[in-house]
Formats: sequence, C-alpha cells, structure tokens
Amino acid sequence: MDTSLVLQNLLSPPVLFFFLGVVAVLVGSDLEIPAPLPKLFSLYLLLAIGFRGGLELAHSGLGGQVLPTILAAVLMSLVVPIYSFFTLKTKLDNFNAAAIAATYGSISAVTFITAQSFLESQKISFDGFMVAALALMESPAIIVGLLLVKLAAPQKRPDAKGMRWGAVLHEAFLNSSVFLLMGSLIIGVLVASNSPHGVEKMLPFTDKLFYGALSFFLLDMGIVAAQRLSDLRKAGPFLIGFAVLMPLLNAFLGVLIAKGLGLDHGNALLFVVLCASASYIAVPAAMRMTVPEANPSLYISTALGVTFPFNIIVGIPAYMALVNKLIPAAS
Amino acid sequence: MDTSLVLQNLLSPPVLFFFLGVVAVLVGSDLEIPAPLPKLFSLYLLLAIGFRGGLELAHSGLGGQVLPTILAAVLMSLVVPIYSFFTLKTKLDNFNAAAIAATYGSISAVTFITAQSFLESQKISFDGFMVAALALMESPAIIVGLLLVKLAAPQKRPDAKGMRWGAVLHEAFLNSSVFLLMGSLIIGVLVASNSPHGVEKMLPFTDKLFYGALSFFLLDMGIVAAQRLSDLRKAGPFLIGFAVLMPLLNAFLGVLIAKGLGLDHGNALLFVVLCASASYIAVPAAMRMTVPEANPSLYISTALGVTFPFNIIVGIPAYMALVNKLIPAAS
Amino acid sequence: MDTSLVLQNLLSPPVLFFFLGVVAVLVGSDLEIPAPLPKLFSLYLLLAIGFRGGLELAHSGLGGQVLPTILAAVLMSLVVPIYSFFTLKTKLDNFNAAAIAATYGSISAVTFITAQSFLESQKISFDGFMVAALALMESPAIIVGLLLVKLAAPQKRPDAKGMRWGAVLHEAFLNSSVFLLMGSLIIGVLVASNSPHGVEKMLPFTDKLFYGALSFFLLDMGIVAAQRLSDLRKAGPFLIGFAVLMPLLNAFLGVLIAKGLGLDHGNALLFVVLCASASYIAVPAAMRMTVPEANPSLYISTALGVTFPFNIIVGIPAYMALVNKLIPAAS
Amino acid sequence: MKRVDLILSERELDKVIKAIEASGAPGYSVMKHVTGKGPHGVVSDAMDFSGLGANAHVILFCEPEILPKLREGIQPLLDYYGGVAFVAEANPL
Amino acid sequence: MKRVDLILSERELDKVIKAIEASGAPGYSVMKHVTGKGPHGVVSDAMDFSGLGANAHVILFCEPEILPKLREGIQPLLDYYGGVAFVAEANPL
Amino acid sequence: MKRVDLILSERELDKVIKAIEASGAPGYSVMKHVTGKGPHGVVSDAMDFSGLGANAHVILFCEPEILPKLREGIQPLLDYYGGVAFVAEANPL
Ligand SMILES: Nc1ncnc2c1ncn2[C@@H]1O[C@H](COP(=O)(O)O)[C@@H](O)[C@H]1O
Ligand SMILES: Nc1ncnc2c1ncn2[C@@H]1O[C@H](COP(=O)(O)O)[C@@H](O)[C@H]1O
Ligand SMILES: Nc1ncnc2c1ncn2[C@@H]1O[C@H](COP(=O)(O)O)[C@@H](O)[C@H]1O
Ligand code: NA
Ligand code: NA
Ligand code: NA
Repeated sequence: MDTSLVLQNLLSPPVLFFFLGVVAVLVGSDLEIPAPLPKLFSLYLLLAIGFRGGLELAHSGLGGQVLPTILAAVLMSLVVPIYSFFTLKTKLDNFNAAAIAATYGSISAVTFITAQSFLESQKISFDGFMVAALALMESPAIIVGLLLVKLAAPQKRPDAKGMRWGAVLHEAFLNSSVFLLMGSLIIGVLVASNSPHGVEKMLPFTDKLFYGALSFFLLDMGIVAAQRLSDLRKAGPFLIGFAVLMPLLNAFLGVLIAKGLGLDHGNALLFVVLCASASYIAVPAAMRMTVPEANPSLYISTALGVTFPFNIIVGIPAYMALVNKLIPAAS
Repeated sequence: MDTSLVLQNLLSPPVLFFFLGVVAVLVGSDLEIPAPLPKLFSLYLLLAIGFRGGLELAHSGLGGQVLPTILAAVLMSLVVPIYSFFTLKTKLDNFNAAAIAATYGSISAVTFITAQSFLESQKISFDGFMVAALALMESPAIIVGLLLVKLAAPQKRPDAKGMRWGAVLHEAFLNSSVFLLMGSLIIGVLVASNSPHGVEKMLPFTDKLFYGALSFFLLDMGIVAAQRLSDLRKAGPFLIGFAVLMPLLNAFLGVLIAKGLGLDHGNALLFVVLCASASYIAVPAAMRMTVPEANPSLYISTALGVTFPFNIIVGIPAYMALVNKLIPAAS
Repeated sequence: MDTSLVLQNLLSPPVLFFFLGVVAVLVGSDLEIPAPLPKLFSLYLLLAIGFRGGLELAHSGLGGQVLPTILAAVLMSLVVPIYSFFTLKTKLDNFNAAAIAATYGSISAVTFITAQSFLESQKISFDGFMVAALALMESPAIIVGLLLVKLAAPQKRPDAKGMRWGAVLHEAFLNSSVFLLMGSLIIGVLVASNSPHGVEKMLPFTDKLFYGALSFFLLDMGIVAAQRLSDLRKAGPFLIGFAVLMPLLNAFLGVLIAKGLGLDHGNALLFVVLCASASYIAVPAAMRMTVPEANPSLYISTALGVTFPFNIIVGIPAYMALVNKLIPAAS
Repeated sequence: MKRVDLILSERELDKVIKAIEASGAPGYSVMKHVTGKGPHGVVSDAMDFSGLGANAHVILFCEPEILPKLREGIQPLLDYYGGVAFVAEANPL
Repeated sequence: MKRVDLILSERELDKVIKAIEASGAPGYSVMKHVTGKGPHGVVSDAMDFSGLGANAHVILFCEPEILPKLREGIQPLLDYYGGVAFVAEANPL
Repeated sequence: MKRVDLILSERELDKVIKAIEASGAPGYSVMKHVTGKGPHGVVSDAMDFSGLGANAHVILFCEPEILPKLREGIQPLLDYYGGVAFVAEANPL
C-alpha cells in the first residue's frame, strides 16, 4: 500500500478535523457541537452534493457508462445486505443482523465526499453521475433490510399486522436524507439546462463553502464516532471484525466490478467507496423507525464507530492503491 | 400571460427548492429543518438585504424618484389594510379581520428577494432604494391593524386599559425583523461612504451566499407553507379567495402607481411585489403579541399558505407581464 | 488620541453591528439570536482564526521575534491575574477576586479579531504567529486563577479533597475553546506545507466568510453585553472602574513590552490587545466549572459588559494611537 | 410544600414571571419550545423563524401560603390568553 | 384531576399523540430533545443530525375518567417500544 | 411509586447522574436548556455560546426504597452548588 497516499489523505483538513474531534473525546475535552447545528451541516452537504451531481448528470446524460454503473451500484446495494445478513446471523438475532446488514448495503455520503476531495487533491477526475449512484443505493438497502426482518422474524407488534409495505417503501424512498439528496439532484438536472444564471449564483454556496463545511461536519463526526468507542466493547470482537473486513471484501468486489464496467480511476474509486462504506444517517434513522427491536448502539457503532473512520483514514488511500493496481490507467 | 416567464421562474433554484419542501410534506417525507435553523436564515436574509439596500441607497441618495416612491409605498401600506379590513369584516370578527388586513398591508421580504433574483436572471436592473420602501412598509401596516382593533373591538383585557399606544408603536417599529432590516439598512448607508474596506469584506457574506441561503430558506418555507394547507380547509373558500384576489387587486393598483411614478420595469416589478405580498414574519409576530384574540392559523395560513406560494410561483412572472404591458419600456 | 482612528473604527461593519445589538436591548426590541446559533459563530470564529494563524505560523516559523513574543504573552497572562487579584481582594471575596483576575489575564479572541480587521482596514500588516500567542494565553490565566483560589480559600466542597490538579489542568488546557483554537492552529500548521490543495479549498470558508460572520456574531455580542448592563449596578463603581482602568494599565505595559520586543506597529497593537482584553468565553466557562462559589454575573459583566465594548469601541484606536506614539515606525 | 405547573404561550411568559415574582415564590424554572394542544388549538414550533414562539412550561415549588397570591396574578392571564395551571403536593427530597 | 407524564422515544410520538387524542383528553404538552436512561439503555441526542431523535416528555392533565381509555391506547406502545407512564394527583390552581 | 424532580445547574449534571446511577434508580430523564431563578439568582441561556450552560431538569420515577440512597448522593451537591429536589407520589398509568 502506498504510504504517501495514506499520508496525503491523513494530512488533509477534513481528515485532520475528524481526528481533532476524536482527540477531543479521548482527552475528555468538553468540545461539542450542540444539536441542531450538525443537522445544518448534514442538510447542507446533502443538498450541495445532490445539486452538484445533478448539474454534472445533466451534462453527461445517461449514455455510455452511466446506466450500467448505476445499475451495478443498485445491484450491490441489494446483494451486500443479503450476504452480510447471513454472516451476522451466526452471532446476532434476526433484527440486529438485518439492521446492520442494511447499513452495509447502503452508503455513507460523507465518505463519498471525502473520497471526492481526495481525488481532487490528487488531480484525478471523476464524473457527476456517481452521485446518482450514491443517491440510488440507499433505498434498496433499506428495503432488503426490512424484507429480511419480515421474512426472518415473526411480527407481534402493536401495529397489529406488522410492517406494512407502504411504511417500508415510505421509509426507503422518503426518509429525509434520501429525499433531500434525490430532490437536490433533480433540481440540479432541471436547473443545469434551464437556468444558467441560477447555477452561477448557487455555486458560491454549494461549491466554495463545501470543503470547509465538510471539515466542520467531520469535526462533529469525529466527536460522535469516538463517543461510540465505548459501545464497541459491548459489540465485541465479532462485530468489530465485521466492520473492518466486510468493507474490505466489498471494496474488493467493487474494484472488480469497476474494472468490468471499464470505469477510469476516479470513478472506480468512488464506486469502490460506495460499496465499502456503510450508512450512519439514512439507514439508522429508517431502522430505528421500522425495526425498533434492533439495538441502535450496535448498528450505529459498527458503521460510524469503526467502518467510517477506517474508510476515511486508511480505506480511501488503500482502495486507491488497489484501483491503481488492478485497473490499467486510461491513456 | 407570458408562459416562458412563468417557466423561467419555476425552474430557478429558489422556486424549485420551495417546491421540494412542498412535495416533502405532500408525500409525507420526514424532511424538516429543525428550529432554530430557519431563524438563522431568516436573520441572515434580513441582515443581508438591509445591508445591500443601504449600500445602494447611499449611492442613489434620496433625490429623483426615491422619496416619491417610498411615500407611495408607505401610503399603500396604510390604505391596503383599511379596504382589506372592510372586505374581511363581511365574514370574520373584528380581531381576525384586522390581523389579516395588517398582514396584507405589509410585505414579504422573501417574495421581494425572489423577485430581485427573477429580475437579475432576466438581466433587468433595479435600484437599492426599493429596499428602503420594503423596510418602511412593515410598521404602518401594523399600526393600522392595531388601530382597527382599537376602534372596532371593545377591549376587556387583563392588562386593564387595553392596548396602550406605547406598546403598539413598540411592536410596529421595534419588532425584531423590522428592527434588523432597518438597522442593517442604516449600517449599509453609514458604511458605504466611510468604510470601503468594510464593504468589500462584507460582500462575500452578504452577496455571494445570498442566493444559496435564499434557496435553503425557501426549502423550509415550502415545508411550512404546505403544513398550512390543512388549515386552509378551516379557513374556507372565502379566505382562500381573498388570499389570491387581494394580491391581484393590489398588484394592479401597484402597476398604476408605478406608472404614475415613472418607475422603470425593474423598480416597477418590485413596487408591485411590495403591494401584492403579505407579511408572514413581522406582522404575525406583532399580531400574536398585541391581538391574541385573533387566530394565528388564519392570518398565517392565508399569507404563508396561499398568497406567498401564489406570488412566488405565478405572481412574479404575471406581474412582470403586466408591467411590460402597461409601462412602456424606457429607451 | 486620534479621533479619525476612533471614527474609522466606529464606522466599520463589525462595530456597527455590535452597536445595533446594544441598541436593540436599550430600546427594548425583541431581537435575539437564539441558542445555539451564537455557538455556531463562536465555534466558526475559533476554528477559522486558529486555522489561518496556523497557516501563517508555518510560513513564519518559530525564529526571530516569534518565541520571545509568545513567551512575553504567556508571562503577561501569568502576571496580570496576580496583581489583578490583589487589587480586587480589597473589595471582593477570594473566589470572586480570583475568577475576575483570571478573566483579565486571559484574552478575548473577538477583540483580537476586531483589532486584526482594524489593522487590515488601515493597511497595516501583522503576523500569524500572534494567533499562537492568543492561543497560549488562555490556559496560564486559568491556572493562576485556580491556584489563587486554592491558596486563598479553604476548600470544603462535596468533591472531598477540593480541587484536584488534574481537574485544574484539564479545565485550563482542554476546555472547548482553548482546545478548538489550539487544534485548528496545529491543523493549519500541518496542512500549510503538506496539503496546498486543502489550504486553497478551505480559504473560501475560513477567509471569505470571516468578516461577515464576525459582524453577525458581534450583533449577538452587542445584545448579550447590553443585557449585562443591569448587572453592573449590582457590580458597583469599583468593578466598573476596574474594568476600564485595568485594561488601560495592561495596554500601557503591553506597549512597553512590545517596544522592548521590537515589534512593528501591527504586531504591537495585537500584543497590546491581548494584554488589555479579558476573556468572556473560555475563562468564565472554566471558572463556572471549577469555582462555583464565584458569582458569574460579576466576572461576565465586567469582561463582557464593560471591558469588551470599551476595547471594541475606543480601546483599539486608542491603543493604536499609543503604539504610534511610543514605537517609532519601521522604515 | 406545593408544586405548581404552568403551561402557556411564550408570548405571556414575561407577564407570568412578573406575577410569580410578585407572589413571593422562592424561585421558578422555565422550559421553552413546548408544543401542545389545548382548547385554543394546536401549537407547533414551525413558525419559530418568525418570532412567533411556542409554549413555555413553568415549574415552581413553594409553600402553600404563596398559592392565593399566585392565583390572583396568574388566573386572569390564563383566562384571557389561554394556558393551564395545576397544583400538586411535593416534598423536599 | 389527574396528571399523566409519559416519557418515550420521539419515534413513537405520533402514535402516542393519536392515542391521547382518541382518549378524549382535553389537551397535552410535548417537550422534545429529552435524553435519559431506562431498561433499554442510554438515549442521547448525539445522533440528532441523522434524524435519529431522542425522547419526548408528554404531560397531560385530565379527569380520572379519561385514564382507562388512555391506558388502553398507550400501554401496548410502551410495552413494545419502551418508555414510562405515570399518573399523579393535580388540581387546578 | 415516587417521582423525584431535580433542577440544578448543567455544570453538576454529570455528578448528579452518577449519584442517580449509584442509587439504583431504574432510569431517569434529562431536559437541558432550562432557565430560572432561585436563591442564587437568575439563570439565563444568553451565554450559551461560551459553554456556560443553563440548568437541567431531571425526572426520575422509582420505588420509595431508593430515596434514602438518592438523597445521600444528591443532597451534598445541592447544598453546595444550589438547585432543588422534590419528591411526590406517582403511580404507573
Ligand atoms: N389538558 C392539558 N394538559 C396538558 N397541557 C395542556 C392542556 N391543555 C392545554 N395545555 C397546554 O397549554 C397550551 C395552551 O393552551 P390553550 O391556549 O388553553 O389551548 C396548549 O398548547 C398546551 O401546550
Ligand atoms: N425510571 C425512570 N424515570 C424517569 N425516566 C425514565 C425511567 N425509565 C425510563 N425513563 C425514560 O424513558 C426512556 C425510554 O425508556 P426505555 O426505552 O424503557 O429504556 C428513557 O430513555 C428515559 O428517558
Ligand atoms: N422554588 C423553586 N421552584 C422551581 N425551581 C427552582 C426553585 N428554586 C430554584 N429553582 C431552580 O433551580 C435553579 C438553581 O437554583 P439555585 O442555584 O439554588 O438558585 C434555579 O435557577 C431554578 O431554575
Ligand atoms: Na455500502
Ligand atoms: Na402588501
Ligand atoms: Na488580557
């Protein structure tokens, strides 16, 4: 693994602010970013990434690699939860196994954004349609997770007939982060061709501020992730191992698929990061609503306390090295 | 009506984000922008619009059309509540009639800003002194509304002697949004000539971010406006009709006055929008304090649930078309 | 004293927005910036000033005047609380005397930032290492304050053995504002040389927005400072006098030291402002945790209600005049 | 001792606090941003950005002798503006 | 009259409010952002940014006759999802 | 069962929660950002930006047997730092 890539990633502002948050918790500083300020940054990042992705999608269109890549991404978000579920079931009950599995089928927008920043710092180009893949991987993973619950666990809830399909689809497609991401993407597409003036006036907000806002948000993510560390003891070595090895496996599959799709290095890294990352925004919120039997501290701690820092810190440069190795450079 | 104007307005980012908020409520997404984040954007927009208006007012001075236009605007804010009140009294009690009437005499800063953005996208120029008109239309409308309550309704409140004038003027001139808008306007004027360095360093904050912040705020306005839709059933067809027809009437009067004042197309549209819009920030807050007998769900739902979306979506381009038709282009 | 300097300072946007906040309270407007929005700006300002200082420190290195200046600053933060304490003890109990003393040994980051803006508007240059001095003056003052409590006041707290050193050092070095400022400074240093791309992408956030965010925060500071005015009556003339005269004394000492260090005008002013300002963020929070016996309304009102406005409004230009008088211009 | 719970619009909070202070109560606590429903309809915080405010919950512990004075100051406000006030028994821990 | 205090996850708040309205209670008040600890573990608001939510505290004052209906609607929710519900005496001020 | 209400500075919240956990209480709930007035003067949240904090309101429902242990852990904190603690009757819904 290329240690200079790791170091360059480590010394970028977003990752350093993430560390600062972690250190704050480890040394016991009272640094905190009180609610609902982190929500402001989280909403902003989703809106901005969606909008920018939409602009680029409007330019690239749906031809070439676009549709195959999006399809492959959706497929991964359907398949990953299934094999994750059967792995997790060896040690956990159905509810927890399904909730964690859904988490790993879905994606982490912040990991994706950090990977984009990493690519930019390496001057490697990538395409806007990858944001569409990002947006489309949340819902299928949620649906598979809830399907697994439905199939594997007998329902005896006060809502009588158990989960109804309406509620499941509702959570999958209309939960606030999926909705905002998709909505902003569509707005980006609509605006790109019809309102050049609007695009230009949005950019200082969605582009210029983006990196700083990401750094600020990662400061909070560092705090929250580190607070999760104590939960990890309860989670035990099995889950910690899962939270590191499953992303590696998914990343490996991701590189192979990216190669098959003929993606170039930038898009390949983003594709891998989508496969390897786990959701700690949309999916936990959806699982908490629809699978209250699962323990949030398990699915949040694995996704946010282990997989997220792992990806942010060593994952991204490691996946880049893998991409560089397995995919011949376009020339 | 020029449908291309409507379409161009509909496809601008602020209006699309407004729609996104409306859709979120209609489809039942849990998207919300929790308090006090919308307050941040509302404070920011008032500060920025005031500051920018002040800068421009310092340059234009008070000569030419400036004073007549401001006077005409203040006059409209005094007169509109009176005929609105007598219209509303046919169906509502004095308290509710007066509160809604005050709302329509006053203005909506966000509608005004959206109209400015619309003009910019059409490359039509307008002047900064219109912001002074905006700032000066809130207080008279509040005063007339409270006067109407005082005259029309016998007071029997625990505060003994009913409303005192001090409290009325206080609410009219010192309520937070009027105060912040006026204060920022004055700061803009003071700074324009004395601190060119300060102006330059403020602009990235007050100018560059403005459009994005407006879009973000309109996302919330879309959510809040759509939540009001259920109140409309209670409001009934009379109030819904009022909330559409009164702006149209006021807009029509506004165009005639603008023509009389000799305003060019940009300023004329802004003047019309001031006449046609209704307040859902300053006036409701003032009415809630001083006329607790009126039902907030009535005056907020009409102004925010009907008139605001109507103006944002079809009103602005429609008024533009009217201006184009009735006022000969300056040449 | 150069009245044009005072006027130029008074007519800068940050100071005018501070006034606007003061006026809001004095005239009884309900303008308020609800929690936790001011915290957002306070965190942002600390992060941005630390980061920018770090960038510049990386370029200037620790040679030349850097280390002597930082040492002198730390020394002042150790000595000021001691003579302040003995002055205050003539009228106050040990707890309150120690808490106020610590406040004056420490610094006000916002006063420092306002002084930087003042220098920029005067086109006088200054160096980034002054931020390091800023960051390093908080902790010693807190430690001396707590030492004074420990020495002067018999402890009889429920935590048994009174204050433990761990807790004291913890509060001194790890309280959230010191931690964020130091952390951002270090990140700035690390990033400056290793991640030029990261630096460039951070600047729109940390630089361009800075002045506007400062103005917005000062609007809140004006409100909060003015709310403190009623506490001043309780504080009495002794404390009010202390809150004006002590900064003047410290400023005078500061100019002499700056002269001894050979600082040029820009750095000298910043050094003086560090000496003359009093903390109303880090130290009050630390004192409240560790010296609950002291009355927060005393130490906050003096630092925030008197010294802060005094410095912001007349102090900075006055100190500039003093610097101009006592330190010969570099040529 | 007695525990009094008041829930009312943030709008009247200043007036209520004045009445509490006039009653001689030894202290009180206030929670804002309370939503709810009562005879006057639903109160949400969706309009918070406009300064419209929601409800406040005021708790105060006092001797029973304070109650008449408190009632006198607060009841007219509640009667006119809405809101609820209840008393219960409570003893120091 | 009776005072009922409910503390439960914000997640179930809508359901609980429906049950309260069905019970015929004359009103209720809600405080969100409540943290705490119970048989199901600690609830913090650190994940607020993700929409995960914390607990809500619902207070309602009602006639004793309302209680059985209330219990019927709410008890199954608390049994399944967690949360606590207590009743105490309270009288109008 | 018993209902205990504690209102105290956010500053001492961690210590109080430790005392509650040591007492064996089955759970507790916390509301922050409480303002108020007591023997030590007025507490507002205007200095929130500086980390100064306001008050917290802690509610806990427990068996009467828990009270002595609770009192023992909490009373010294309240005596020294300020704040109030009251007990009332409460029964499961
Ligand atoms: N029975 C009740 N129980 C609890 N809270 C109530 C009750 N009635 C009214 N409230 C609260 O008091 C507020 C004002 O009531 P009102 O203006 O009388 O409708 C409501 O919005 C509720 O928050
Ligand atoms: N004994 C108790 N006293 C006060 N609050 C409690 C108690 N038990 C539980 N709670 C609250 O109810 C929430 C949900 O409880 P549970 O899901 O049953 O653990 C907890 O997070 C606490 O906020
Ligand atoms: N009698 C009371 N009733 C309700 N709350 C009180 C009372 N006394 C004190 N408090 C609350 O407890 C906090 C701390 O009180 P203290 O430090 O003793 O002044 C106050 O700020 C109030 O929020
Ligand atoms: Na994934
Ligand atoms: Na109008
Ligand atoms: Na100092």
